[in-house]
Amino acid sequence: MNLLVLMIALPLLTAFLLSSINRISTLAARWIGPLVLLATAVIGLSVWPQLGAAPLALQWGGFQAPLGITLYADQFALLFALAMTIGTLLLWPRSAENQLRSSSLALLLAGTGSGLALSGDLFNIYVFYELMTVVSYGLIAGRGTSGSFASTLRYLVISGFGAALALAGIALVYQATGTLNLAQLAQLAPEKLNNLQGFAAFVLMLIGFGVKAELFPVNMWVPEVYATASSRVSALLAGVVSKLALLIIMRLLILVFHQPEALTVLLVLGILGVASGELAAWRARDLNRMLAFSSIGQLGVMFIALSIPGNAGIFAALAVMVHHLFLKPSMFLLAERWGGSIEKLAGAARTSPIAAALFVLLALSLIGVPPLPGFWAKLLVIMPMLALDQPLYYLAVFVMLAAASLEANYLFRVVMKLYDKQPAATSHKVHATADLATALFLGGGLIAAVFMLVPLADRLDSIAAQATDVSTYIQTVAPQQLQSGRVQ
Amino acid sequence: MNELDKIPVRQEISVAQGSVKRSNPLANVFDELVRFCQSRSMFMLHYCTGCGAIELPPAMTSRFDMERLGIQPMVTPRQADILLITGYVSVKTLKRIILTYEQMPAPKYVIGICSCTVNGGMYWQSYATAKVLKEYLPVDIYIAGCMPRPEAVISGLRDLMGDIKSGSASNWKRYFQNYDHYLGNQQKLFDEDWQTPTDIIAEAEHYGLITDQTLGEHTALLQKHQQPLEALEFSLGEKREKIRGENQ
Amino acid sequence: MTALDTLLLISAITVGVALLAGNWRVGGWLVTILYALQGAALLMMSGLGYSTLTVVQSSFSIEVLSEQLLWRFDALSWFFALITIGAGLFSSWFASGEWGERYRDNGGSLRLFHGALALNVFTMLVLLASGDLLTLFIGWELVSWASFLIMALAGGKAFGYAMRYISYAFAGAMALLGGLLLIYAEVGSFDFQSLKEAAPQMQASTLWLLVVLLTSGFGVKMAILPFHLWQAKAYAQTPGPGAAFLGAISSRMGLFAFIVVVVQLIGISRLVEMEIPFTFLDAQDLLAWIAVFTIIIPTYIALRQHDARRLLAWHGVGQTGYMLLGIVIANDLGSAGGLMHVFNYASYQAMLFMVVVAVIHRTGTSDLNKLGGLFTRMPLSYLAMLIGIIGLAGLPPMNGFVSKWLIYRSLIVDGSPLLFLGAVIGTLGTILSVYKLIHNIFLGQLRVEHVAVREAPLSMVIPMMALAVIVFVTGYFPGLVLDWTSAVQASIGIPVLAHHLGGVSMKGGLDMIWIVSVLLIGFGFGTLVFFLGGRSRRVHQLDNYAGGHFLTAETRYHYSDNFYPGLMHLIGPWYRNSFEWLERGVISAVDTLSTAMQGLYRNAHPSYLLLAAVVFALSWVIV
Amino acid sequence: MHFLELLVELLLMPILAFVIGLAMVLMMRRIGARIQRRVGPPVLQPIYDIIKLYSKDTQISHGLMHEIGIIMAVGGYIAAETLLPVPGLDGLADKGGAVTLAYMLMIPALGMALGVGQCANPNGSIGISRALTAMLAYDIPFILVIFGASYVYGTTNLAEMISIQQQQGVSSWGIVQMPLLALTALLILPAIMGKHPFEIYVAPAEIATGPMVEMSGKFMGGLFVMQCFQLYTAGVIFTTLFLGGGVYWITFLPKIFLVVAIPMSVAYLFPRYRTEDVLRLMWKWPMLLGLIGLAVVMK
Repeated sequence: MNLLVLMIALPLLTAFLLSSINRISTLAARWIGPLVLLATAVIGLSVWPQLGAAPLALQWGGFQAPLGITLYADQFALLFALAMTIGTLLLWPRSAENQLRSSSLALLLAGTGSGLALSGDLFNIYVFYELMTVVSYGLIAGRGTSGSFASTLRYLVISGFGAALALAGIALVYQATGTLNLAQLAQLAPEKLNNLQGFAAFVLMLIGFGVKAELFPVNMWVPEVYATASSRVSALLAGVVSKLALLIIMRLLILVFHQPEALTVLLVLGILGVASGELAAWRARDLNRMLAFSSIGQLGVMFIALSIPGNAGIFAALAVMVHHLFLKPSMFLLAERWGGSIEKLAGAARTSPIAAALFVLLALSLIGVPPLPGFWAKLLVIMPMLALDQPLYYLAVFVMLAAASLEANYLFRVVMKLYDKQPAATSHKVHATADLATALFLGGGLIAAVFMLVPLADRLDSIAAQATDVSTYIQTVAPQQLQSGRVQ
Repeated sequence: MNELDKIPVRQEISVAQGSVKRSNPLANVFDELVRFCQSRSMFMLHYCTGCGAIELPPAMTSRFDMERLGIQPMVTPRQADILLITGYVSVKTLKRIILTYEQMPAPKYVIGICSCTVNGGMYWQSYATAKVLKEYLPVDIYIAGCMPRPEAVISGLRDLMGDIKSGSASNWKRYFQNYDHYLGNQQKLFDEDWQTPTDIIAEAEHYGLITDQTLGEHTALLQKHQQPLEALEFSLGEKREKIRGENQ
Repeated sequence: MTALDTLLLISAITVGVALLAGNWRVGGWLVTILYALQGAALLMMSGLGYSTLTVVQSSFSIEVLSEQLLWRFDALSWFFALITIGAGLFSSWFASGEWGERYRDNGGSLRLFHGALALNVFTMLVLLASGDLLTLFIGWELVSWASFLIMALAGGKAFGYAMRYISYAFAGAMALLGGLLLIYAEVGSFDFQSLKEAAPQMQASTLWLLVVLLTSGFGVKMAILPFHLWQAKAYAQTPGPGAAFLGAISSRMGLFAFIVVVVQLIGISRLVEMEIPFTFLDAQDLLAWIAVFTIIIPTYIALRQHDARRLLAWHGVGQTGYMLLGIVIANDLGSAGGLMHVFNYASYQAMLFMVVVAVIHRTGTSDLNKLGGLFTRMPLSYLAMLIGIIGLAGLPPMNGFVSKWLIYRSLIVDGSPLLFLGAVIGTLGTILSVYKLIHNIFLGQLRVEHVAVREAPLSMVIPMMALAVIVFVTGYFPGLVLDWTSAVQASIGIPVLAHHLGGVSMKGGLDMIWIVSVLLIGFGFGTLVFFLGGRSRRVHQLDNYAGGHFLTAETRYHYSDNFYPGLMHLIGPWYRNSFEWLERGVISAVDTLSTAMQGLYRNAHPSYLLLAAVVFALSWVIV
Repeated sequence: MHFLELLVELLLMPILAFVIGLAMVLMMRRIGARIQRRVGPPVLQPIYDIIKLYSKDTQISHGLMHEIGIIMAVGGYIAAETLLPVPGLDGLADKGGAVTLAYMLMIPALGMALGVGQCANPNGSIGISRALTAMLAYDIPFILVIFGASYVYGTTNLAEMISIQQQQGVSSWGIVQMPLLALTALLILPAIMGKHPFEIYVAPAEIATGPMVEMSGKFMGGLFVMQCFQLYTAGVIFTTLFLGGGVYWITFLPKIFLVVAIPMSVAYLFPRYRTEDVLRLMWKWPMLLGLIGLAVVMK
């Protein structure tokens, strides 16, 4: 049980010790990071089955909730903690000169990410979030090119603003309720936060945490960062870290903020995200930027999914998130050697047929061609929206479908280039085996999902059900508070 | 200039062929009918080479109305029975006239109108004019005059009509039978590689009109220069060697 | 294991074999035999085509999202599957011999070609077998991408056209998805039956939205106006027999789905109730008019083409209009005509494409201005093309006449003179255009460079001839096909056409056995009259009247370019490429928006936006 | 049953058509001659011409399709005549109807077009191009007429149309019921027959009689025979649709001759129209009349 703490602590600890270890043995320093992550993943997986029955809460630091540091682990949280760990493992940054620095940064990222996923109160969430942001600055700038520095700066500015806003939001919440423990907030929210102040807090936090989740107005950093950072880092940020930010927003939505306006804001921003992202991607002239814009669009879809009230929305968002979790890193890995102008990709399929075929598969899944998982995820989003029978949701469906058409267009423009019979003048780089293998592994996951569609859907449904179960949350974290809450 | 009687025409053959009687009386009646119809339905190609052409419109229109005799103008040699040559024939024009004549389906008749076709007329000294049409084509009727009036034209046509009806208008056969002679004259005028895209010898064979005068030194010369002119045969398989030569 | 399982299994095996053995010398034949086996499996279900069986289930089904996905065949599926497998069989046969060897020698992957073809057949069968709206969509997408694959095989220019296709097709698919999910939202199920029951109660506004979405979705595949631009070029660039296959059946899938969803489930009677405000028209009229313009405009675009494949492909677009028109009219005559036209059109369009491909195989070009006089060189191909164009133009005695007659007759019965007029204008344009096609390729002067051309190899001629026989026999005995269309009519709930072997039994009906017999006897008498005259003498093509000019082999004496100058003088200015213009407009609108969005992300200072968000949020709090 | 009777009918109908057609050709040529103040050809001139053409010694053929084309042209008309009911002879009128007939009549045209194409003469091809364009011009109003008549009589069966008109007297004749459509048909009749002023496709002086440029002997003869059928068919269709058809030849013949005579008499007064002018003319006035006529008929 306490093992879960290790998921956060082990990587963090290793990260800080890494430089010391390096003094002793460079070989150990090189291998200890992945090994620790592997160990953490094993820990996470070993805990996984027992969370199916009931979620776990963990009070840390010697105080009971609401004062102590609360960790809350249900399958939903663990899923993303695991995704963070395994994702970092798979996308382990490899750079010749700064291996040590990037290794420790990656470990930090994994640790903070897990912490973020498992945190049970707003303050910890904010702390982990900030930590993660700082770590990502380091990772992005790690390439050391002028472009990466410039984009890091841009990212920094926006993140700074975002953090300030989130903090303001948290302050508003605290002012209204006097607590930051999520379980307690969940109890108090219906009476204390179901007002304009609560809504303002939500919007502030949404925009604040939305920076990482590539939410529409605060995602201006995305294209530049993904285009200049190394592909592994982009894959990590777009594929995994963005989902963690989304996870916080989901938690807030489920537990604290029940205003219908909140959903509307999410919906509108989601629609704008989809439209702006996909439209911008349409004209992108290099693969990394295209994928960056496309990921803005995809995250927009997730926001739209989140805006669907009830369990169906969470389920749909979860499906889209998991799909994207597999797909985007894989695509970024392929883009590693295919950067630069798309025109130069002409005929690349001849030199790297497997990568090209994989790209086709990923593109097909991304635009949602049945029977690939992307289609079912999209179906899960659209179906409940139409059932709502509201104009804004109809608009969202329209935008999503139109965006899919655009997406098909620009992705297959790339595919056409790859399979062009007249190869480009410059020779094409072949993918590194590790990159390709990871991408294939993730792509293979997508194909496997096709055959396990039904059990997978059931599993996601149960995770979503568990995640949306507010009373279990409250009861698991602080049973006595529940009663006292009632007394109050 | 050749003398008329120097032309080696074997009149008796054509006359004998023209008035051949078949033993079956019904067939005779049939032949009579056909010849009658041929005489009453004459489509003419007026090759308006010279000033004589101006006399044809009056002959066709309301004043004289050729149509009441069954004579109609036609514009392509394929449909025509009569080739009207209405005036002087320059060397260049003659080539076209010969081609046109050769493209007409038999039985076909040539009528030379105006003096120019008889002996060159007022162009008798011209270096560029073929003076005597008869040397190059078998002329059936000459209608002399400069120019002959429509009445004369119609009268000439009626004479031809009579000849057709009686079966004696068979000069067209002479062209096949004496092709070597006509070709010789044509080659003399044009050049030794003179040829038309029509295959007269094959046509003569087709109608059984080959005589010992058909082929000779001039046709030998022709065959030396001539492009092959077999009709395009169907081909399903490989046997293409024969026709391939056509390209060269 | 039901007959449908067998069919789908063999079809899947065909794909595998094609991908595995496509490059072998016998690979093509192997695949062809497998198509024949598919045909045999289909014949095991022939009860569907004669109304003795109503439905054949597949034992395979899965449950997704608490929806039971079903696959099954009914009379409609069977009818379309018959055409699909036939087209696959003949195309593959055509590709198996010399054509395939040449294709491989020129660097094409025969394995990929056969694989793509087999995949097309397989996905189409899956689509045809769909038993609910979700499987319909899955099949739909599979078919779209399979066609995309075969279109893109040629590379180069074909990529661009295939890209255009997939952009249209995917947008269409998204419209379709929207429509289907809207149905789900309204009905609560993807089941056919529940839609059929719910359709009469639906609100007119919902129904309008549905009809627009579905028709655009299906219409993109059918290439009806205004979604017709992609088809001709994409099909024309598809490698040889692939074009024959696609031309014959591929875009019919749109019609199939249209019949299933709009005609069978929503019902034409429901469309009639949907009136367009401020006009005399209702939704049915609207569809009929779209069909008519789909007949006219592409046909007259075809008239201007000078590439044989494009010309045929544009006619393919035009002919779709007839099918849609017949089906939308939806009386017994019209729907029988529309359905029969699917069969007829497939038979002669495949054949015509094959002839053109054979000509390309032998001469290396399909440019109508660079051919001519091939009649003596490729007489069997000529015969096939002659039969094909008579069919395409819809003249007796070929099968195309019967289906068009049914459609005309239905319009007369329906009392729609302007639709009728439109249909006839299309037919007349077709006659003009197909004459140009056959004239410029086979008639006229044989060019010097084509003197040594030979008839196409047997592997190409036999499929053509087999199709020619089908075209003629089903024209002579249209009852053969009308049996199937009647079964389809019965199964989709349209009045069944009373017919017999020779045609339609009604007042003012049609009896093709008499008509064709009398035509053939007439030709016999014509021959007698002809031989009354003397023996004819064949002459060389240069022995030709040219106003006294001397023709030589180097003289181009063939009238081909701008074949209808008089007509074009008048209607030429009417070609304004409005739809191309529209398409470019849409593209540049997207382009502009896209540029704006890029500007947003790239240039606009992010902090301003952030500031705006803050101000917005704070003002909300304060106010 | 009456199979033998039907067989005799089927044989008789084309023969009658040919004979009457010959007379019509003569009439046409005579009318032309009279208008031009000429005497005109003798009575048997059409027969002379045909016999002469068939008896030509040289029959120049450009290949098999050239021959088949002529066979199709003549044979197609022979077959089409059996669909055209005349007094006492219904033939196959109940097997096809007006639409079938309209399309059957395209078979001879197609045959001729193919035959001409095989000749490899551009003049012929130009002629065909113009003829097909002209067909496009006149068929559009023609189809309006067919539709109107089918609508008014409630059937496409020509024999039924005749019996309806015969039973209900002159007031039920097409020309009374739908005068505008009748006028339309009359306007396009010369174009259907390919006569003045719509014979740009033959244009003798310009493209050497167009389609006929390479036709000699029996090929030309076949076209002459076809012309007889053509005139006859046009006359009979108009009479059937608008003038009550006929029960007796004695009333029927004057009608069909009159029908052919009217456009012939007018036609020679006009100069030839160019192709695009034919289109423009046909798509303007007859079309307009036809549409108005249809609107009137259908209310």
